[in-house]
Amino acid sequence: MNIEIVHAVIDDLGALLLFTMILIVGASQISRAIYAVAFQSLFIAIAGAVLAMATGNVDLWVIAGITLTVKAIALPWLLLWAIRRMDVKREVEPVIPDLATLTLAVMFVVMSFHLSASLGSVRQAISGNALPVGIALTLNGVLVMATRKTALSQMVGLFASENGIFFTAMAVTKGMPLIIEIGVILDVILAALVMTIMVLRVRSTVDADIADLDRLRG
Amino acid sequence: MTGDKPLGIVLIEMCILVILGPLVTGIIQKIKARLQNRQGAGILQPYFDLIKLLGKGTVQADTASGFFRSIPVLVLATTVAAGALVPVVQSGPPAFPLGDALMLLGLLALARFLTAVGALDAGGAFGGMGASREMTIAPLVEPVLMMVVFSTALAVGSTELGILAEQRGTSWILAWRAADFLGLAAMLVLLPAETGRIPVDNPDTHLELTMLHEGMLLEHSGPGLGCMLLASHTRQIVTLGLAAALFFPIGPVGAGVTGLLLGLCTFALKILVLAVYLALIESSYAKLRLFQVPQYLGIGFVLALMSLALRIL
Amino acid sequence: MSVCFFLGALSSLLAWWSVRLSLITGHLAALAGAMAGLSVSLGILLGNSANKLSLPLPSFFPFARQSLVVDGLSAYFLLVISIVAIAATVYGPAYLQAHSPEAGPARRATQVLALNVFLACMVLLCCAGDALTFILCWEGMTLSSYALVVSDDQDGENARAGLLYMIMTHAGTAMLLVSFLALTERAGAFDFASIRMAANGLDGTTRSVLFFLALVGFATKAGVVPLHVWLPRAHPAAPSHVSALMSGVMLKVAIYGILRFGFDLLAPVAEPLPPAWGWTVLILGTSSAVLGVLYALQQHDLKRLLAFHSVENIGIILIGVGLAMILWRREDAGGSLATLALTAALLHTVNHAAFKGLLFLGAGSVLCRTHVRNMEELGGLARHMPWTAGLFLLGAVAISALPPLNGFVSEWLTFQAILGGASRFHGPSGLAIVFSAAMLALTGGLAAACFVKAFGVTFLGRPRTSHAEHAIEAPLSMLLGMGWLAALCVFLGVAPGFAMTLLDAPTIGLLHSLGASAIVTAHGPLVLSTALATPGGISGTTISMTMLAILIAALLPLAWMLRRGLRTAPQRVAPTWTCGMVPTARFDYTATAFAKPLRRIFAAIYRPRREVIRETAGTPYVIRRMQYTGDVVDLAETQIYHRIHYGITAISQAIRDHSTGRIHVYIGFVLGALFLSLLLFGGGQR
Amino acid sequence: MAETLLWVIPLVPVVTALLMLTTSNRKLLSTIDVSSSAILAALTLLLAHEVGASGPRSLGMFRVDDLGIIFLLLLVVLTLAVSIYTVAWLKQAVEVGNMKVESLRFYFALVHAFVATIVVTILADNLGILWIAMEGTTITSAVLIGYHGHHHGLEAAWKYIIVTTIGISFGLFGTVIIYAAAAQVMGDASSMSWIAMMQVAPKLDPGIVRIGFIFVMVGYGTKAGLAPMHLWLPDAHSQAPTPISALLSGILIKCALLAIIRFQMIAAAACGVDFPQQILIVFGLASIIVAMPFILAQHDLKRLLGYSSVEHVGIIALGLGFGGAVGTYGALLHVVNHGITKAIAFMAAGTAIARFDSRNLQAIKGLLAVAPIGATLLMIAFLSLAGVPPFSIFVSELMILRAGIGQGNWVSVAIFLTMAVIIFAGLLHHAGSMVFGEPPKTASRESETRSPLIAMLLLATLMILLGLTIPTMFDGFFQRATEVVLG
Repeated sequence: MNIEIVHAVIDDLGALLLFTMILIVGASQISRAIYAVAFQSLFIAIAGAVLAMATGNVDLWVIAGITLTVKAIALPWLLLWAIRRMDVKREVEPVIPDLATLTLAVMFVVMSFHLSASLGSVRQAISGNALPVGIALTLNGVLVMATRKTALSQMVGLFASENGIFFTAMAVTKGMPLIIEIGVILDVILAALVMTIMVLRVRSTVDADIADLDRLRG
Repeated sequence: MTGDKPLGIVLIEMCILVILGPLVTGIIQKIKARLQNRQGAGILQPYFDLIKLLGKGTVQADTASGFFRSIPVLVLATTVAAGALVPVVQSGPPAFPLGDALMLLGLLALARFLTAVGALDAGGAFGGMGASREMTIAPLVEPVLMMVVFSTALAVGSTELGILAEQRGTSWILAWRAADFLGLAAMLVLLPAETGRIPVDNPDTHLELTMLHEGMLLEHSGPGLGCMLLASHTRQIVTLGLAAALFFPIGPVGAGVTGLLLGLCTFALKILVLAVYLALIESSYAKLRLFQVPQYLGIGFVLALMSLALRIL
Repeated sequence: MSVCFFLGALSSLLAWWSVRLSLITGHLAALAGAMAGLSVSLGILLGNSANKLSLPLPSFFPFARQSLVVDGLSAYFLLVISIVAIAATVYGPAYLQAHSPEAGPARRATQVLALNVFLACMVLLCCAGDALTFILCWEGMTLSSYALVVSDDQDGENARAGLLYMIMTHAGTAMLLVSFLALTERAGAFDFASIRMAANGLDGTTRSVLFFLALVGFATKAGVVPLHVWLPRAHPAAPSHVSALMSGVMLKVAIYGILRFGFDLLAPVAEPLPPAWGWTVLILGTSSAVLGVLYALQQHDLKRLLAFHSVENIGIILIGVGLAMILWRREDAGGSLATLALTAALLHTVNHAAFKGLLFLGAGSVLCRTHVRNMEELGGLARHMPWTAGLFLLGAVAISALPPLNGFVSEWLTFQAILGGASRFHGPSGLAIVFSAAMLALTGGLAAACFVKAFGVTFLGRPRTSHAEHAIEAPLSMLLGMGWLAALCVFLGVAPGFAMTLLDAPTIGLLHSLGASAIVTAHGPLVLSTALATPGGISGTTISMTMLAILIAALLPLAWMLRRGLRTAPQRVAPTWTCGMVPTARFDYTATAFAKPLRRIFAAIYRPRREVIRETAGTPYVIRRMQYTGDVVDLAETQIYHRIHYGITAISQAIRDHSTGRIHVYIGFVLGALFLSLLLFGGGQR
Repeated sequence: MAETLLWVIPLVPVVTALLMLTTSNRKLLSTIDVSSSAILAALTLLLAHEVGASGPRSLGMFRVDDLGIIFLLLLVVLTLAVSIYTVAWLKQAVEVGNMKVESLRFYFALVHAFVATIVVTILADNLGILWIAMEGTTITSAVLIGYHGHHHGLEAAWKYIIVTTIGISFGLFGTVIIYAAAAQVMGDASSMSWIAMMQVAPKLDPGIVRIGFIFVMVGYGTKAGLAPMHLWLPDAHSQAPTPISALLSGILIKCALLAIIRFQMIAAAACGVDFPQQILIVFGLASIIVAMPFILAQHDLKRLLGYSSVEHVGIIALGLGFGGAVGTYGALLHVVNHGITKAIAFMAAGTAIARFDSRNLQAIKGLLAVAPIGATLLMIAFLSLAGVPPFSIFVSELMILRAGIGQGNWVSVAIFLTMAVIIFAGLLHHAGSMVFGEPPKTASRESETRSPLIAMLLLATLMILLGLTIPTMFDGFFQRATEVVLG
C-alpha cells in the first residue's frame, strides 16, 4: 500500500491512542485504566503490523508481536494480579482535581501538535502524526503518574508513556534496530517486576501504599 | 634644613627652660593669690619646695615593682629633652637637627605615658583614677594640638619649631591672617588642658574628685616627687614655649651676646604674658566636670579646624 | 629556603614517635628557612635596586607557567616575614610545651606541619611570579593558619573563630580570583609580565573595577574596617607565636598584594592612578585606624586587644599607601611626596611587624604561665616575670608611637607626608588629608591610653587571682625570641637612617622615581629629613632620632642623681595609702574602670550595654549584692554581618521547611521542566 | 589487544556477579570482590595505555575514546576503593544486623551487576545500548538502595526508580527522535551508532534535533540529578548503603552526564554550539542555586552530601555550558575530582554515622577526639568539596571560572561565586560542628578499623595529588577528550 494510506492509518490510530490516553487520565477505577492501557498497546501493535505491511520490514512484525504479547497481555495481567493480591481500593485517588488533570492533558496535546507543526521536515522522518501523538502520550502518561496517589496507577502511567515512545519509534520511517527494541522491552519488563516487588514488600511491611510515603524530605 | 644655630646654645636654652620652669609656676601662683586678695607665697616658693623634697627620704609602696623607682628619672629626662626642642633665645634651626614639633609632642606624651604607668604601679585606687582620667583627656588634646601645629606649619612647609619661629620673627603680627588668629585662639583654649590647670585640672587640690595629674603623683615621695614636680614645671614652660614659638614673633635676631640677651628678654616677656593669661583663666573659671571637658576641648577642635580650613582653602 | 620549610613539614611526621623531637626539628627547619629568606632578601635589597632574582618552577599545571620572581618589593616583604619568623620559631617550641603539655602527637604534628606550610606559603606568595602561584599560596596560607587556629585547643570557641575567619577570607578570595582571572584571560597567560602587558590595554572603568575587586579581597585579609570582624576572634585563638605571625606578617602580605596590584600590575603606563583608588584607601585606612584603637580600648582579653591594634596599625599603613596612590605622578617634577608616603607605609610595615610580634609573644608568655587571657584576672606580674614585663613595656611604648622607638619614626614620616600632601592639594581634598592627620594623632593618643591600661593592669599592682600569683618567668628561648624583636624596635627607633637603604629597592621599583634613602636620609644616615615644595620655595623638616637618643641618654644620669636626693636619706617601704584601710587587690583600678571614661565619651560608637542587678535586703536603701555587666558592640558586626547571616539562614530554613517529600511533586517537577524547556527552547527557528 | 579488552572489561564484573552467587562466606565474598575490582582496574589501565598510545578503538557496539577512558578510570578507582571499604563496613553491618549473612551473596552480585551496567554505559557506542544500560543501572541500583528493607529505604528506592525511569524514558524518546532525524539523512545505512550519527550530524534537521536534545537533556538530566529534576537524589543517596552512595554520587550521575555530552555534541553540530550550551548553563545554574538552601539548613549528614552532589553536577554542567577548551577541560576534570572527593566524603560520613549511630548533624560532635584520622579525612573532604586548595576540586572550579570569565558571562559567574561562597560557609559550618567540640558519651571510642582508612587514604592521596599537579598522562587524556567534545 502506498505511503499516503499508511499516513492515514497512522493518523487514525494516533487518534485512537489519544482517546485511550484520555480514558486513562480520566479513569476513576484502576482496573479501567489498566484495560485502557492494554487497548492502547493493542492499537500500537496494530500500527506496527500496518507499518510492517507497508514497508515490508520483518523486524516490525516481530516488534508488533512482542508488543502484543508483553504490553497488551502480560503487563496488564501482572497489574491486575497485583491488585487482586493486595486488594487495594479500586478507586484511584487523585492528587489534584480531575478537571485540572484533564485540562493539563489537553494542554499537553495541544502543545505537542503545535510543536511538531512548527517543524518543517518531520513527516519525512516520522510517518504520519506519530511524533505529536508520541509526545502527547508520553507527557500524559507522566501526568498520570504525577496525579495518582496509588503506586499501581503510577505504573499504569509509566506504561502509557512507554507506549507513546514505542509508537513514535515504530513510525520512524526506517524503523528502529530490532535488538534495541527488544532490549527496551526487556528493561520495561524488569522495571515492572522490580516495582511490583517493591509495592508488595511495602504493603507487607508497613501497611501503606509505597507511593504515599513522604517521610524523606528537605 | 640644618641651620647655623650652634648646639651649645640649644643646650643652654634647655638649661634656661629647666631653671625658669618653677619660676613660672611661682609667678602664676602669686598672681592668683593677688587676684584673690591674698598675699600669697613668694614667687620663688616652688624652688624651696623642690630643694626640701630632694632632701627628704622616700617612702615606697610595698606593691610597687622595680619600675616605680625609675619612673621619675625617665619622666624628668624625657621632659627636659623636650625642652631642648624649643627655641628660646635664638630662632632658626639648630646646626645639627634634633627634633621638631611632632617630636616635642611625642616626648611630652612619653612622659605622660610613663607617669601613668608609675601611677598604676602602686596599685592604689587614686593612682589608677588619676591615670585613667589623664589618659582620657590626653588623646583628646593631642589631635587638636596637632592641628594647631599643622595650621602654622602649612604656611611654612615645615614642622621644625626653629624655622617656624624664624618665619614668625620676620612676619610681624600685622601680617597675620585669619587662620593665625584662629590657631592662636585654639592654642589658648588648649593651654590649660596641656599644662594641667583649671578648667581642666586643678593642680592645687588633692581632692579625689578634682585631681588628674596630682592623683598620679600621690605615691611618689621625697626626691622622686621632687623630680616629678620639676618635670611638671618644665612641662608647663615647654608648652608655653611651644605656643610662643608657634604664634609670637621672636624679636629681631641679633648676632652675638646682645642679640641672645635680647632674645632671652623677649622670650621671658612672652612666657610672662602667657603665664598671666593662665592665671587669669584659673582664677576666673571653675573646674569643669570630667565629662564636660570633651565639650570644652571641642571648642578648641572647631577653632583649629577652621584655622586649617582657612589656611588650605 | 622552601626546602627547609619542606623538611620542617616532614619533621612533623616525627611526632608519631617523639613529640619533642618533631617540635624542635620542625621549628629549627622553619628557623633555617627564615634565615635563608633573610639572606636572600638582604642580598636583593642591598644589591643595586634594579636586579631581580627569578627562577621558573616545574609546571605543575599544564595550563599555566609558574615561576618565582623576587624583585625589590617582594624582597622587602620577604625580609619582614623572615624577621618575625625567626622570633616565632625561636619562641615556639618552649611555648607549645609550656602552654599545652597534654597535647597528643597528632595535634603537635598538625601544628608543626601547619606552621611550616604557613611560613612557606607566605614566603612563596611574596615571591610569586605568576597569578596561579599567588592564589595557591594565598589559599594555602589561609588554610594552614586556619589549621593552626583550630588546633590550639578543642573547645568550640576556636572552631567558631576559625569558621568565621575561613568564610570571610574565602569570600574575599573569590573577589580576588575574579580580578585575577579577568586579567589572566585577557593576557592568555598567568605570569605577571604578560598580565602587565594585558593591563595596559584596559580602559579606565574596567581597571578600577578590577582594582576594587582585588582591594576588597586584600582588605578582608588585612582586616580593614568594616571587613575586620574575623580578625579579633581568629588571632587570639591561635597559639601566641602564630598570632604574632598572623598579626605581624599575614596582614602585611595583604598590604603587599594591594601594592602589587595598585602600583605594579594595574597601574597605567605613564599617567597617575585614578583618584578614586587613593582616596578610598586613605578613607579606609583612617577609619580602620580610629575604630580599631577605639574597640581595642574596650577589650579586656589581652590578645584580643592586641588583635584590634593590628586593625589600627593596618589602618596607619593604608593611610601611607593611600597618600602615595593619590600623590604618585600628580606632583610636579622632582616631587618626593609619593616616595615619602610609601616609605612611611613600608617602614611602618616592618615596625608593626616588630613591635606587634613582640607584644604577642609577651602576651603569650603571660598566657602560658597563667593560662589566663582576661586582664582582670592578672596583675602584679612585673615582680614575677620582670623580663617579660620590661620587653612588653618596650613594645607598648613602641606601638604607642612614642619616641625614641620605631613606632614614632614611621608615624612621623606619615605626618610629614600628610603635611606635604595638604600643602600640595588645596581645597577640600587637602582638608580631608589634614583631617586624617588629626585622626592619626587621636589614634596615637588612644593607643597610648590603651597600652597604659594593658601594661598597668596586667603587670602592675597586686595579683588579682592565684593564676597571677604563682606565675614564673618565661624560659630563656622565649625571652630570646622577644629580645630579638625588642632589639629591632630599638634599632629602628634610634637609627632608622640605616634601614632606609633597604627601602630603596621597593620604592624605586614601584614608583620609578627617587629612592627612599635619597629623600629621607639626604643628610646622612643619622638625620631624617623631608623636602617639601611650598609656595615659599623648598622647605622641610629634619630630625635626628640618634641625637635625641643620645641626649636622653645623657640626661638620664643627671636625673638619676637628682632622684638619689641631695643627701642620703632613709628609705622606708609602706603599704599604699588607701585612706587608712588595709589595701587588697580589690583596690586596684580595673581595666573596665580605666577605660570607662572613654567609653562614655565615645558612647555614640560603642553603643555600650550595661545592666546592674541589685539585691536589696528588704528596704531599697540596704543593698546586699550588686552585679554589673556591660559590654560594647562592634557596629560592623551587628549592623552588617548579623543581618546577612540571619537573612540567609532564615530564607534557607523556610525553603527547606516548605519542601515536600511527595513523589508526585517530584514527577511534577520533571514534567514541568520538560514542558517549560520545550516551550522556551523547543520552538523551531521560524 | 585493545579490541579484546573492549569485550573483556564488561565481562569481568558479570562473571564476578555470577561467581558471587555460588558462595555465602563473607570473607570469601570480600576477597572475590576486591580481587575482581583490582583486575578490572588493571585491565582498564591497560586499555587506557593502549588508547593513549594509539587512538580510539571500536568493536561492534562498543567503542572507547579518551572521553570514555576518563570515566572508566574514575569508575575503576572508585570500585576498588569501595571494595576495600566494604570489607570492614560489611563486617560491622552484619554485626549490627543491617545485613543478613545469607543474603550477602545477592548484595555482592547486584553490586557487580551494577558495575557491569555502568561499564556498558561508558563503553556503549550505540545510543540504544547506552539507554538500555542506563535503565539497567537504574534497576540494579534501585534494588541496592532499598536493600536494607526498612521502609525509608524502600520509599527512596521507589522514588528513585519511578522518577529516573520517567526521566530516561524521556531520554529514550529524545534518542528515537534524533535517530529518526539521522535515519532520514543516512538512508539505508542507518544505525544508532553514535559515531555514525556524528558523521552526519551537521546535515540533520535542526528543528527535530532541538526537540530531541531537550528530551535527552531533561531525561538524562534527571538521572544526573540536575535541578529541578534532582529531588529523588538526596533521598536515594542518603538511604543507600554507604558504599552504594559512594558509587551513585561518584560515578553513576557522571555517566548520565556522559550521555548528555554525547548528545550535546550531536546537537552542537546540528544546530549550532550556542543552543545546547544555553540549556546546560540554565540547568547548571538552577542546580547550584537550588542546592544552596538545603545545604545550609540541613540536619542529615548524608542528605547534605547528596545536595552537594547536586551542586557539583550543576557546576559540571555550567563548565560544559561555558564550553571552549578551558571550560570543557575543567568540566571533565571536575567529573573526576568530584567523583573521588564525594566518595571520600560518603565513606568518612559512613564511618562517622556508624560511630555515633546517628545521621543527625547535631548529634555528631567531637569526631576529632574519638577518631582523629577519620575526622581529618572528613574535614579534608568537606574542605575539598567547598573548593579549597590544595585539594583537586579547586583546580577544576578555577578552570570553569576562567572559562566563564573568558566568555564574559558575568551574570553566571556572579551567581556561581556567590552561591559557592555561601555553600562554602554552610559546608564548613557543618564540618566544624561535627569535627570539633566535645564528643557525647554515647559515641563509641573503639579504635578505627583499617580497611576503610586504607580506602579513604588511597582516594585522599589521589585527590591531593590532583590538587597539586595534573600529571602529563592525565593531561593527555583530558586534552584529547576536550578535542573529542569540541569536535
